[in-house]
Amino acid sequence: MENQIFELQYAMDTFYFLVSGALVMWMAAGFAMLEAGLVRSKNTTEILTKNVALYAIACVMYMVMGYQLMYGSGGFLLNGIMGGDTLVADALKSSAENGFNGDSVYSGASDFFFQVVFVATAMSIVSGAVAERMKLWAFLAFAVVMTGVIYPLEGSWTWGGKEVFGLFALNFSDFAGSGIVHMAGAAAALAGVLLLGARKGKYGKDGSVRAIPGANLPMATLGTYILWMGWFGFNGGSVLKLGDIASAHSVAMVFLNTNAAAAGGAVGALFIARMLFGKADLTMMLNGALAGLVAITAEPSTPTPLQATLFGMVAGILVVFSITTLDKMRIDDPVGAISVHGVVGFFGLMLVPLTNTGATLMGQLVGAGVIFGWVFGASLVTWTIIKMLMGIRISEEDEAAGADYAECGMEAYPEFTNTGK
Amino acid sequence: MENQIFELQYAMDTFYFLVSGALVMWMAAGFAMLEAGLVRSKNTTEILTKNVALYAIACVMYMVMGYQLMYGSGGFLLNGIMGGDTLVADALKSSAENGFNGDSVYSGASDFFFQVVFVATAMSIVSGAVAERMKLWAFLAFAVVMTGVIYPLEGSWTWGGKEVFGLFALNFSDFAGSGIVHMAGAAAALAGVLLLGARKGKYGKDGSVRAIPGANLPMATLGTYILWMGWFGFNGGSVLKLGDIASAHSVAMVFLNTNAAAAGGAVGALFIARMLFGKADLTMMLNGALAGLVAITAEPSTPTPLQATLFGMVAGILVVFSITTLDKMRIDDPVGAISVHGVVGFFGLMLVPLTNTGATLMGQLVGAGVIFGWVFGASLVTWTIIKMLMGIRISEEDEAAGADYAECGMEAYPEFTNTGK
Amino acid sequence: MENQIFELQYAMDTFYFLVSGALVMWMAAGFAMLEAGLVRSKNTTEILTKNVALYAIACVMYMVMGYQLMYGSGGFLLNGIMGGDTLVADALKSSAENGFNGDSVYSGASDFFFQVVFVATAMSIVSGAVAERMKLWAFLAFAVVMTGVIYPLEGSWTWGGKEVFGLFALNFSDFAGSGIVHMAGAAAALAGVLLLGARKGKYGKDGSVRAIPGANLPMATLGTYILWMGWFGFNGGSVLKLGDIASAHSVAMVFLNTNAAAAGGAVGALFIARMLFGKADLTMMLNGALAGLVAITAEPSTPTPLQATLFGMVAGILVVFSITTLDKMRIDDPVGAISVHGVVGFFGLMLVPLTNTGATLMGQLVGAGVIFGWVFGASLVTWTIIKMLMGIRISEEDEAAGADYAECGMEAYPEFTNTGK
Amino acid sequence: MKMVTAIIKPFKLDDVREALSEIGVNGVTVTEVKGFGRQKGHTELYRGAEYTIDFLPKVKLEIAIAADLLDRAIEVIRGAANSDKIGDGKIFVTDLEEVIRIRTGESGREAI
Amino acid sequence: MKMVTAIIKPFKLDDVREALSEIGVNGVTVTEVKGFGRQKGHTELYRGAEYTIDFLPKVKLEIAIAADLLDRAIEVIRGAANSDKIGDGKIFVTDLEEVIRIRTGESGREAI
Amino acid sequence: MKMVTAIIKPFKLDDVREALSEIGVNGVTVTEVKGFGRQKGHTELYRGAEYTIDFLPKVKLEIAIAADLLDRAIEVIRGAANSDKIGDGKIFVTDLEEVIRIRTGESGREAI
Ligand SMILES: Nc1ncnc2c1ncn2[C@@H]1O[C@H](COP(=O)(O)OP(=O)(O)O)[C@@H](O)[C@H]1O
Ligand SMILES: Nc1ncnc2c1ncn2[C@@H]1O[C@H](COP(=O)(O)OP(=O)(O)O)[C@@H](O)[C@H]1O
Ligand SMILES: Nc1ncnc2c1ncn2[C@@H]1O[C@H](COP(=O)(O)OP(=O)(O)O)[C@@H](O)[C@H]1O
Repeated sequence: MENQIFELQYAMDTFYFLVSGALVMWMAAGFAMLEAGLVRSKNTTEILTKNVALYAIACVMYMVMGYQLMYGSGGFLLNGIMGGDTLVADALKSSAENGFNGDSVYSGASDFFFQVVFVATAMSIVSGAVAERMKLWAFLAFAVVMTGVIYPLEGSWTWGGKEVFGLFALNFSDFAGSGIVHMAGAAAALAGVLLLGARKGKYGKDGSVRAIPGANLPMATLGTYILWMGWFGFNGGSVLKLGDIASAHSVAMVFLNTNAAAAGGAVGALFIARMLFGKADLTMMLNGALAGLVAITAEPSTPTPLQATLFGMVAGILVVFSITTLDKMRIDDPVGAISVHGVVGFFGLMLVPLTNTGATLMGQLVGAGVIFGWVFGASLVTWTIIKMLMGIRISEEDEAAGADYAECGMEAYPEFTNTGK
Repeated sequence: MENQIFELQYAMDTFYFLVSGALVMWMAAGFAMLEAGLVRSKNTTEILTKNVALYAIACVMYMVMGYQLMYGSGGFLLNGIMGGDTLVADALKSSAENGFNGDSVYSGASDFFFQVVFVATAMSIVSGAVAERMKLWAFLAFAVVMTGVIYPLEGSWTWGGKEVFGLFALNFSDFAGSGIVHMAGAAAALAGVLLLGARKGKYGKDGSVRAIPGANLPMATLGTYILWMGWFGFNGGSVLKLGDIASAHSVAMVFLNTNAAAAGGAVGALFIARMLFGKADLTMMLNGALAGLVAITAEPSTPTPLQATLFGMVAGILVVFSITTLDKMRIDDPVGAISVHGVVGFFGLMLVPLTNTGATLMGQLVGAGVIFGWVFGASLVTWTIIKMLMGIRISEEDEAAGADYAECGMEAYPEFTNTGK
Repeated sequence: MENQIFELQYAMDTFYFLVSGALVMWMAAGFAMLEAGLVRSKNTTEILTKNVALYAIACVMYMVMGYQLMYGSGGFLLNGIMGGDTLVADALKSSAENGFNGDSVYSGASDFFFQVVFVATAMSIVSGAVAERMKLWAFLAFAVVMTGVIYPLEGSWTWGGKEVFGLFALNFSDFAGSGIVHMAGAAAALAGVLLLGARKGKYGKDGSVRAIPGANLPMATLGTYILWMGWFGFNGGSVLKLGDIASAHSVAMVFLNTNAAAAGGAVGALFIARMLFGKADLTMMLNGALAGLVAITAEPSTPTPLQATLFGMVAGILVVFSITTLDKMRIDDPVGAISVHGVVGFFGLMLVPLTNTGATLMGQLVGAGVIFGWVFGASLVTWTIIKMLMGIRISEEDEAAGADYAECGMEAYPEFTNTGK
Repeated sequence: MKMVTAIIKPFKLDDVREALSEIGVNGVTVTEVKGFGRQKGHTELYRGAEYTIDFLPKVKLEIAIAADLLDRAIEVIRGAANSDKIGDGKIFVTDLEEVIRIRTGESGREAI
Repeated sequence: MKMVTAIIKPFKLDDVREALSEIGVNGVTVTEVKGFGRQKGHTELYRGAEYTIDFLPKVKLEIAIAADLLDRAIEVIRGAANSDKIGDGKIFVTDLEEVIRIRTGESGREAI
Repeated sequence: MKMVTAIIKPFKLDDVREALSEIGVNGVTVTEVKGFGRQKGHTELYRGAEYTIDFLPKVKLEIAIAADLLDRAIEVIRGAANSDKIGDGKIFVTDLEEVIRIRTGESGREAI
């Protein structure tokens, strides 16, 4: 009968991972819609293509090598994930040895499924920042390296528990990846943006910053809702265990705080934008909600709901200032990805010691530094090599005509815009 | 070992709440897309802004005071929700005292998460009805009062089990909230609409009713699908327990009947609109599906699937007549929210005694009357105060130019419509 | 205590079905968005109407008779599904007799809910292939027959375990329905398309094939993401049991492989389209991802992740060739449904023996033949009768003006396209 | 015959059309245009960046008309389109040499 | 030189363009317009409320042409655009004083 | 007075408008049009099928102008719109008999 209980626990925790993973996969759709809504219509097909393709590439590369590099389990090509005939016996035996004490038990396949969607998230962050001017195939080449090597190595030093290049262990707490996933994605994006330059017409010669409005705000809003929903899987699944009272309660707190932080972020951004610009800026509020989510991700289980709301609110305010500041620095990020995931990701890491006594500010700073340094540096090298091999920026003419025409030969909205037929 | 079983049950029921809550949160996206699709393009950014903001405000206000007012647990600012060190011991102890008889056990945090998304649902109903002419900030001010006080008090008399103003107890059955959530939202909306008046151009001086077509029907359809899906969480989660055979079966019946009623509603509205207007009216069919969902919400567990389908069908027919009747009364509701949630919400309450012997028609009438009376009255007062303080209606000029321009300074589809650049 | 464990298992497996079913229901939204994005704007309202209505009709017809025909349980009008007072006792008794050996146990209502959404999937496939020219009411009449009789009978011979017309038993393995659902839907679609003919202007007199671009590619992309997500329920739920280690691991493998095949399909189609057409064809990549999903559906639990990825990749390549070949044969399928679900569905069936030793190529061929023969034949007869009774194709004038105007009297995007006001 | 081209504010379209009907002008061709003139656009903030609307939405009416109706037509257009605000628009008059009705082949005044 | 302006039904656009090509007219500028004329719009029901379509979608072709080609051009436009139904449209002819090709600066017939 | 109608490439619009401002022309009406001319469209593949773009997006500027400004206006339009590529567009000049400002009723040069 003990075995039966154990079997149920195994099933429950596996299912919990799978449901969480499906929600994180759903975030891929969120990024795609958000980005498709915030670019101009002439670059929409291309950004959609990038998003679907990067997710597919992430899944392939993480299976081929990423998971093995990061966790040292599963094997290259995932050849060790199947379990085989002795699966049940093995699981019961190791559990019996542990005295059925309720350790985390679940299918390795569900773990892979949950982890692979995180890689895709990191990569999705990049596509938004380099939108409207980066070559499609150059971007996909970068995706191969990022999801196959850069992210898995960084992940191995943190969640994978390995030493940084065999030198030192990071003493650093990042619950669901404010730094490991979000800031990492933003670091890769920043490297790309610095090499790419701004979109034509974004900055006037006189130093003015020109708006380039997104073509479809309902789409962008939908994307934000999708991300908000998917984030319950992202953070909720990161408790890594459901099947006992303490874990289940922790998962519940994570859901509650994740939602609270997003709400706080939306409110914060709405009000600060109202004060700064005199109007309710929908796109800033969307960024604010996402900022709240990113900020809480480093530690969603220990704050009180009030703290979570306030952390989110500050993040929502911070992101507005970050976006306008980056613009003043002429770092052109059409969707605000570097601010939302990078600046606020860092902020989230720094918040951890406030509610989690196991973390120190110094540990967090070192961890953040290592992640940023490695991902930014490795990405810069990778982008540079790609630039030398095939170029990373579309021609000025193609940029004027739109990446859709040049890269995909296909319009996103052929009947809604005036393009000749 | 009993403890282990109990831990699993706790985990399972908590997870069930969280998954249900995430689905209800998703309904917020459904309302946003439905409303964004049914308004004109010049009011789209504003309705999106309202939807995201009202959800965020609902989360904040319900945490600050709503949950405590409604259920008297959790405390103001949710300071009692964390559980703390003795969480596991407490849960096991109280469960042992009950003889492990399988009472509902789950994390309080998951309960809050599930409840908070209901508040947002009620408030989402309002935004659709007052669309295209209400001031953004006046609406948000109302949202604060509605989600902080009006809804929680009403909820405390019903689901919260408290007496109405300490006077009398309601003997009234509303499983998942046809009345408590949907009709309540519609009552608040109706009060607002009466004070606001109709959109300019909606009604001719000669008594004619003019159509103002929605700008994006695929978006509206998507919103309906999202609501349909989210409703499985709304009704399914309202069984409040999953972890035994009877409860699990009940949850399954609820899913089945919820789906059946929506299908019935769509079919009913499709055919009646065909008969009345000679064409297949997509927007009416969408309202019909939602009407089916609202009607079954008061009691989705006791009807047979055939009954559920028929109840839905009648609701789908009813909603078409309600929409055209309200138009004749010059009550202008751009998305049909008052009909779908108010008229059909009431209808749903009246259906309960047909299949649930525990409910009486009189009890249902009294309950419906109290809910409607309180929410409508309190809302009317609130709207009136807001009107006096800051006005609730945008200027005629802004209405002509669109709320997007006036309130948000931002177009939803800048490249698809002819607005100057 | 054994009973308590059993109750938990029952609850868990029921919940697993319900979550899976909700995800499959969500696929209905995916089909609607995919099709709405790939047709011209003047046919968008109509295709949305068809999609919502066919789902509703499928739910009604499967309740009335389909489930009983297919599985011989539940009864006509589902009158046997409620369980009643002895539900718990019965379940515990039969489980005790089985020695609590962990057989599949769950609420019959959850099974119905999971099955009914499959019928709707099969029917959704049809709507895409006949889009932009088929009469709305003729289509809905077909939906009644397809979901009430044609699909249930075919399902009864396979998943229902009955003999084909009482003649012979199929020895054939189709895990989640590459053939039983997808190829069946495509067979019905093909019969309709052959009777309907191509859209006006699709094929030049000189044999040239003309493109008719879809109006809203973000919508089509969203639809694909929704389908991808929903497919986790489609395949994952088809393990039919979660609550023990072996089953849970199997469910996890199914999630993993389903995702891997979709990723492989997207990559395969992206690259082959690049080679053939010189550009990244987004719509082909979307079809490729779906092809990967359809291909793995016949057996997602036994392949290794690498095999799943490769199967998907081949399917993604195959679907591109199939789409262009069908065009050469002047079989006009606006969304590629016949290729994605029919050709690749067949391919998926043929893959089963490669990894599942229980299946033989011959058995798969016979099964595929029976399914295709029956569904195609019965559909052809049904379409022909409908054609005689009411016609199946809209008039040439209506086709030019758009089905939206003729059938629904309502535009999908009244403000984005130039149609007079 | 004359071709009268009027650039007006979009929300005046129905009024102008009705006013023209009343004097017997029943044919109009309408185009959505963007106008640049004395009425200046405005600067908006979007994500904190400036967003200048230089061009304002206007509607262009083209009306083929018999020469003797010209003055009356100009008068009613002005009457209906005037809101006494900058940007109300212009009326341009050019000579129209010939009009042909495609369906019947009629030409000249008959065809208008 | 003459400027020929034809208002036609949208689905006739390709036919007209091809017919013009055949007589050597290779330049056309096309605008989507809304037409109001004898061909009446219709009333629809949307959610039970009335919805009047006053304006019908039309396409406007502007064709600069040498004077001697005028009659031929009018003829082929009529031939291709005629469907014998009300609303087939009109052809307007005005005098064109000058044409300049932006790229080369050529003017007059050369520039057409 | 003259009516100058220029068909140009869309991305030149801002340059042309600014150039016109510099010579004191402050009123322009702009229409999005589709052009067919020597500059040929292209054939695309969409899902393996051909997709011909016959018409290219152009922008039409209509500028009412005093006769004495005509040459100068043509010159600056050519200067700003010229990219030395086929398809740069045309300038058409027609006679403008009358201009009326709707708001004030001014007419002639005053009204431009
Ligand atoms: N010289 C011109 N040529 C062509 N169109 C003009 C000219 N001047 C003005 N317009 C058109 O008329 C509209 C109104 O002109 P504007 O100068 O803003 O105000 P007003 O009509 O009161 O003088 C402009 O938006 C433009 O479309
Ligand atoms: N007087 C007019 N001035 C400008 N355009 C006109 C005029 N009369 C008709 N049109 C245009 O021609 C189109 C067709 O005209 P209509 O009167 O409907 O039919 P018909 O061409 O058969 O006479 C109208 O939709 C409108 O665009
Ligand atoms: N005869 C014409 N009548 C009207 N518009 C014309 C004519 N010829 C050309 N156009 C317009 O001018 C644009 C440019 O002409 P095109 O022949 O392509 O190149 P170019 O201006 O270099 O001669 C065309 O797209 C069309 O809009």
